[in-house]
Amino acid sequence: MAELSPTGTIGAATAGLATAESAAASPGGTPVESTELSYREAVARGIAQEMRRDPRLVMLGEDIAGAGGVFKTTVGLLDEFGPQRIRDTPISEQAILGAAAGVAMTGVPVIAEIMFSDFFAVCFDLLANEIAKGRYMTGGQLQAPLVVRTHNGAGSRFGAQHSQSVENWCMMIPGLKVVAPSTPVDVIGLMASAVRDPDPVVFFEHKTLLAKKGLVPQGDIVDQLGVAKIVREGTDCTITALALMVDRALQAADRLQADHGISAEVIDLRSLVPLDTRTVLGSVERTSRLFTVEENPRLCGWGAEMVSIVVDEGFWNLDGAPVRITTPHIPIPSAASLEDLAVPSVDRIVETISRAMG
Amino acid sequence: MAELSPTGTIGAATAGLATAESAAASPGGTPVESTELSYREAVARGIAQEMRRDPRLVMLGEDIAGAGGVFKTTVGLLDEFGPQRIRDTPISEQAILGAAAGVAMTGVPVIAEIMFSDFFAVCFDLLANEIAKGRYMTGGQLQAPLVVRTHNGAGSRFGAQHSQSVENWCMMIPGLKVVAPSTPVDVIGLMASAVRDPDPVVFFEHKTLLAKKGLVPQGDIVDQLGVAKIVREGTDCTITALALMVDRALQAADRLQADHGISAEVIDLRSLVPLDTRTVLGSVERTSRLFTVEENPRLCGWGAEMVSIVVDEGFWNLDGAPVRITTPHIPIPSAASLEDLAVPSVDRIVETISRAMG
Amino acid sequence: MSTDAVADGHGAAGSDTSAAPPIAAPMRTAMGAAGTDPSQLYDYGRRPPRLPDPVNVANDDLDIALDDRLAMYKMQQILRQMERRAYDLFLQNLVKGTSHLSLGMEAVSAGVARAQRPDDYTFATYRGHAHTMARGAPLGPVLAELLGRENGILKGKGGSMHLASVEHNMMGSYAIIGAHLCIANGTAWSAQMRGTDQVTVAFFGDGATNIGAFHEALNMAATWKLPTIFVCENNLYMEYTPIDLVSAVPNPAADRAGAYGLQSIIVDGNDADEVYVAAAAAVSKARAGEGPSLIEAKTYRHGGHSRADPGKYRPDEEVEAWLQRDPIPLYHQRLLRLGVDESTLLSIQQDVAARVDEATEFARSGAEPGPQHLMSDVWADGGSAWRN
Amino acid sequence: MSTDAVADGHGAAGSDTSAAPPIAAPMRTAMGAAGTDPSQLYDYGRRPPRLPDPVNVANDDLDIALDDRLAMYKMQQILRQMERRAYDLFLQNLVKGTSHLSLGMEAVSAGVARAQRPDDYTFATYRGHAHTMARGAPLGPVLAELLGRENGILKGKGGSMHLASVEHNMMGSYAIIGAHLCIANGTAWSAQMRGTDQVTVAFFGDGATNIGAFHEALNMAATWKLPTIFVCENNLYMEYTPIDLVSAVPNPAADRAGAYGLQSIIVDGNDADEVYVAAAAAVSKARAGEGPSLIEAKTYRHGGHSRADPGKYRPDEEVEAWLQRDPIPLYHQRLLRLGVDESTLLSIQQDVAARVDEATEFARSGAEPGPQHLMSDVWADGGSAWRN
Ligand SMILES: Cc1ncc(C[n+]2csc(CCOP(=O)(O)OP(=O)(O)O)c2C)c(N)n1
Ligand SMILES: Cc1ncc(C[n+]2csc(CCOP(=O)(O)OP(=O)(O)O)c2C)c(N)n1
Ligand SMILES: [Mg+2]
Ligand SMILES: [Mg+2]
Repeated sequence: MAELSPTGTIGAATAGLATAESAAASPGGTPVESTELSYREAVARGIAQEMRRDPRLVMLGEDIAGAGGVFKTTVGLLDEFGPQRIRDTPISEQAILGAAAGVAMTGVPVIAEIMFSDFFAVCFDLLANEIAKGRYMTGGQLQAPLVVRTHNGAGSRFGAQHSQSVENWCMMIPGLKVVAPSTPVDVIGLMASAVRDPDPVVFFEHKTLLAKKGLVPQGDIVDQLGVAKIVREGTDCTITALALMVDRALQAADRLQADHGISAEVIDLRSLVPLDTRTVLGSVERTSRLFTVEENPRLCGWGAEMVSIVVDEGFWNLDGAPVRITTPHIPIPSAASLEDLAVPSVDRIVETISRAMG
Repeated sequence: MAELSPTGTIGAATAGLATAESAAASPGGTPVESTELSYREAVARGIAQEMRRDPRLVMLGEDIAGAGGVFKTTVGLLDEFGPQRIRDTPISEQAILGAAAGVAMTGVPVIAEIMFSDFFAVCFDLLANEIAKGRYMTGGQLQAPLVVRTHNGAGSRFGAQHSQSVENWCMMIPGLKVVAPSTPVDVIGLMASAVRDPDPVVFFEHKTLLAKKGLVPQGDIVDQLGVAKIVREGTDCTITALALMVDRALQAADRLQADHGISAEVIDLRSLVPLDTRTVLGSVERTSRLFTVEENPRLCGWGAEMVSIVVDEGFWNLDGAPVRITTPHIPIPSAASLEDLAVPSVDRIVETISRAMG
Repeated sequence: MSTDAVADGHGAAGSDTSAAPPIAAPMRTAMGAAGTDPSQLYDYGRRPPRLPDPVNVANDDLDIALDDRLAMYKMQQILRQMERRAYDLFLQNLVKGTSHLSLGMEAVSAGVARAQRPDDYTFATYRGHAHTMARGAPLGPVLAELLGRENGILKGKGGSMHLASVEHNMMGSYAIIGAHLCIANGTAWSAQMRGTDQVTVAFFGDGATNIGAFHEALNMAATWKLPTIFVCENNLYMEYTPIDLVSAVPNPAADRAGAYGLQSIIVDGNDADEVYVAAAAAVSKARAGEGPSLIEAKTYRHGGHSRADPGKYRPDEEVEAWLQRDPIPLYHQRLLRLGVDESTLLSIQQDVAARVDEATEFARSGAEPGPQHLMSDVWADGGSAWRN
Repeated sequence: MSTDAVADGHGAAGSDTSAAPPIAAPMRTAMGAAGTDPSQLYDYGRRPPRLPDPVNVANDDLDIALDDRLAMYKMQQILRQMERRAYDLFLQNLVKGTSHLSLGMEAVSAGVARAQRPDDYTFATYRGHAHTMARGAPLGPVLAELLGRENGILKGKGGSMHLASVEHNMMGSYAIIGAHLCIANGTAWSAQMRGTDQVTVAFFGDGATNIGAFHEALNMAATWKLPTIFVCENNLYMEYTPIDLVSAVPNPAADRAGAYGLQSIIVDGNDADEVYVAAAAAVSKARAGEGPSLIEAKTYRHGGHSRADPGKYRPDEEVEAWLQRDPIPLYHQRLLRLGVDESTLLSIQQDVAARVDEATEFARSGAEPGPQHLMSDVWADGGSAWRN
């Protein structure tokens, strides 16, 4: 059971300093056999890996068992782990998160699925006021080893109530960890670290990434929360991105290089809490410019937090104003033409950065 | 019926450019008689003023009628307006906001009270997904002339579930306006503008300000959303603050002047959406330094948004990094000694700013 | 749902509106309640099919004017043909987002809408095409909305799940379960305050009965005696999960009525007449200031939950039995039994077909919404500015 | 609540545990349901007092061991004396935050706790002092927590509204209404999965029955047959509003039991014995894997809702009548009738008084928590770092 992680160890979440390193290499350097997997399949594989490892781990959610999930992210789990460990629930998000919280209080690890991240709003008290605060309020007595998985983000033409990116709803709540992988291998490795983490972790799976494929090494994969990855090196500016925005940032970086001669470094943040500020600050120290690409609507998005940190601690390294590229501060429209305009596109990233750097 | 506003007119919410001007002077300059009123009394007076003006206006919430509100912010309203217009509700926050949303859809203006802002979490779907998005989702068909009042903030030693500052929970949702007055006169004037606004406004009354007194002119008072007030002029740095933090910023400014020779300009933002960025940018253009004092926990607070705007648009005006003074990213502790440490204090503001400017 | 459970309650409310509908005792039958033995929780695939009741021919005798019946026939034709068209357009890859059809469930919307006055309010879920059209929303703009076009009823900004036509007092379709039940109380309260005797109807699914907002909405409506009529379309399934696996009572809406001091009303949702009579009774009650009603209509969707879902989690035998109970051919037969000419019905069908073609034409001709629509309609002033 | 409504159901569950408690028909009495005439909505101040039932002396004969009764007597003394002390300390301005006392309601916590095993779980609301102490939490640290001291049971970080003692399986007090009912299902589910036959008890108020989470929790518990026991302490008021003004049914918990396939159980919450017997029956049922119970205990708080609230919204006659029904003197009299010496009871009282003084000493001697506690305990590693 080869446990891989970008740093080769599973350290304290906030200890991570490592930058990108392929998870497809074993600690010893010998190549591990890989298979191609979709992001969607990676979700089920990540969960299965952890359920095999820890026989106590259970999961609950709507249509996750018999139907394998409405996004087919939990296919096969009922068959392997049975109806006691993979539970279909009523449409009762508060009851779902409540049950998860209670199970976790007894030390039993648990994964709850909230079908769409927009639905966090119907169970936000559980998430923001109960799960997040329990340990602190009780002076350390209560524990909460739970993962809340959800499907996040735009691109499906579902309209304003099924397309939101709500990572910032969680990032702003003290007591929640927030993870949002952008590749199949990260899905598995970060799922493992989220499940093993003794604190509540909100795990965002991006709907528009579900069909994305990637090479995934065989064997168990364990990653580390709080470690960003430099997914493209560059010298002129730093672009931080998350989830679906990572690929767009990478494509934009290629075009910036080709069309504008701008060498952009792209950082996949991977988790917002813990936040790997060192990797970002280190990069900005080299590049002197920061751009954030976020799918959140404008106000109080994670990009704002990122900018405030970088200007606070890296102000004199900056050669120009950090610029945020975001969804405007509007609900997400459903028509394809409008939704595509709303969410940051490769074009918009290229244009914004080239103009700002020009 | 003298309608006063800082600009003397009731313009489009986002049109406001005016800076501070006392509401206690009539447009013609003749002094208006004033009485001393507490912030708490101002809430009831503001609501009463609007209920007298518009006989359709109704209000609902828990314990607001017979008991005059658990914070006594609605005392006297049942007597004057009767049980059909001032309604006690079950403990059903979703039903409360839902009823308010539905009433507003028919064009009838309505005020809903959610007793503590922490309880937004039990009705967040109504607030964030329904009320905020209805008009956009229906291509402009649905209207929502409603105000959601709530009691916000720390200082009462109530612990983590009754002490939060959640303005950023609302600011981050496209489709909500967000108001948080710091003085009795602003309570009345902004309540009036919130009620008259055709869009959903979340109105934050700070628990620790309820006993604060202030002079309030007689007659009707109408203010304007989206207009910040420069409550203290200064030349060396700009401090933006909201609600309870305004008084602390003012006190800190006095001490900065006296002890450190730093002349701080203090801006009471008053509303976060619409946000009076011109007043802030104009001030920073003069002072070259920005500090934000916010009661939100650190991550994704409104101060981050403010910083991101100011660096984006005023970068070359800045003589140093904008610095945020916030509650740390923790739940609010209940013990007096800890709660006082958590929320930004005058000491901490002075210390942070003097160090940064030193 | 056992056939017993259905037989218990349904039909009676429809057959005699003057008599109070029966109060179904809240009880757990061996089959209706999940979890009677935790080890048998979710006995996937081995559960018997959930079969419909036999057709209630006695409903032929309900005292309903022929005009009303012909109108309900026509409306069911509109809904059926429009939904089929929507499905065709989806297969042609013209419906970009999701869509939730009411094929097989048309009798509910048609029956309830016929009992409403034009100034009454309606709220629906994401499965709201039928309910929107039944209130008179224009077909072309509805279809155009599904196609994400600028001439859509929401300018293409809401899509299939958010249809609304405020002009017709159709106050929206809501895609997050539960909330709209609470909002419906608001329009009802407004009518009560304004003394207009308008009623509000809120449709929802069986699955929605287990969410908290359902409870809050019902309690407030009952406490305030609001003119809200809650209509549960129990099509036996949530998305893919049978409702009886996750509900404590066999009739997820009707068995909860008592918790709000309301009568338990179950109707055959595949019989527009029975739906109409129950809805009319509820509407009269609400107009008279006697408060809300909760109606559970048993029905079935012919297709999957949404879009291309083939609905394979349902036993063939069950689907087959319910297809036999298709409300539209059954209603067609009733009208023939009542002496209506086949040719009259055929000409209605053809009229509708022409309107659906026209609507399709209209929808397909619409442009994709341009950038000028992106930042509009957040605020009442038409814009979306959050700063100066 | 009318005296009728109380008379309807209560007592029976306690007097014979083998017989099924009566299922109260969900109905609206003229007085129990608000809003029967919208024009009379909230007829403030003109409502008759809500009077208690007469004492049920027959409960003397319940089959309860004297040891258990003495233990419940002692526990009620502890709760009463501790709460009085908390109030005194509040008057001395030593309790800084809010506090919600259970004075007058002690029989519920004492009776239920006696039916629990030490490894059973308990959840309470912000009004959770009694429930926490009844599970055995140490008195000094509880009192110290109210005073916001470092030696408080939560290190001063949670305060009165969040008492917990995980060591005693008292899993916390929750200040936002509803959530903990859902969380309680989680510890119950965990026990079910682990096969430990531990049960979970969740206390809540009458007002909590109208929030959505109540509905979700009850349905899930029933569907999954969880060993969760939901105990509603119906003290007739929310904060200041009488519960019957805002509820659709007169017994806000019991009348909803049927909605979850559960029996309607109402007990005299001012009689520890009656509470104990009903709780013991529910505990046995849950341990046997037969699922949840919902118990409504009618009771009354002697003081206001919280802190200095004088509770003036309650008619004097009503308060007076309920003070006559104070559970502790009544229980004292029962024990005398059952042959216990006055001196035995007095010595229990005195023992308790000494412990309460000791606890007070402990609490007052605690330091205010220092800055080292501010940033600790957010994460399992003890800290609160969100970045590197
Ligand atoms: C709060 C919430 N939870 C989950 C969903 C996802 N969801 C959409 S439809 C559906 C099934 C609803 O079933 P039912 O209420 O029976 O209505 P039907 O689709 O059968 O008409 C679910 C779970 C949602 N939209 N909102
Ligand atoms: C969701 C929510 N809404 C409102 C409140 C404010 N509140 C605290 S206690 C209370 C009254 C609760 O009444 P009840 O459930 O009868 O319990 P009791 O206080 O009588 O024990 C209210 C409304 C809250 N804490 N949480
Ligand atoms: Mg359904
Ligand atoms: Mg109460």
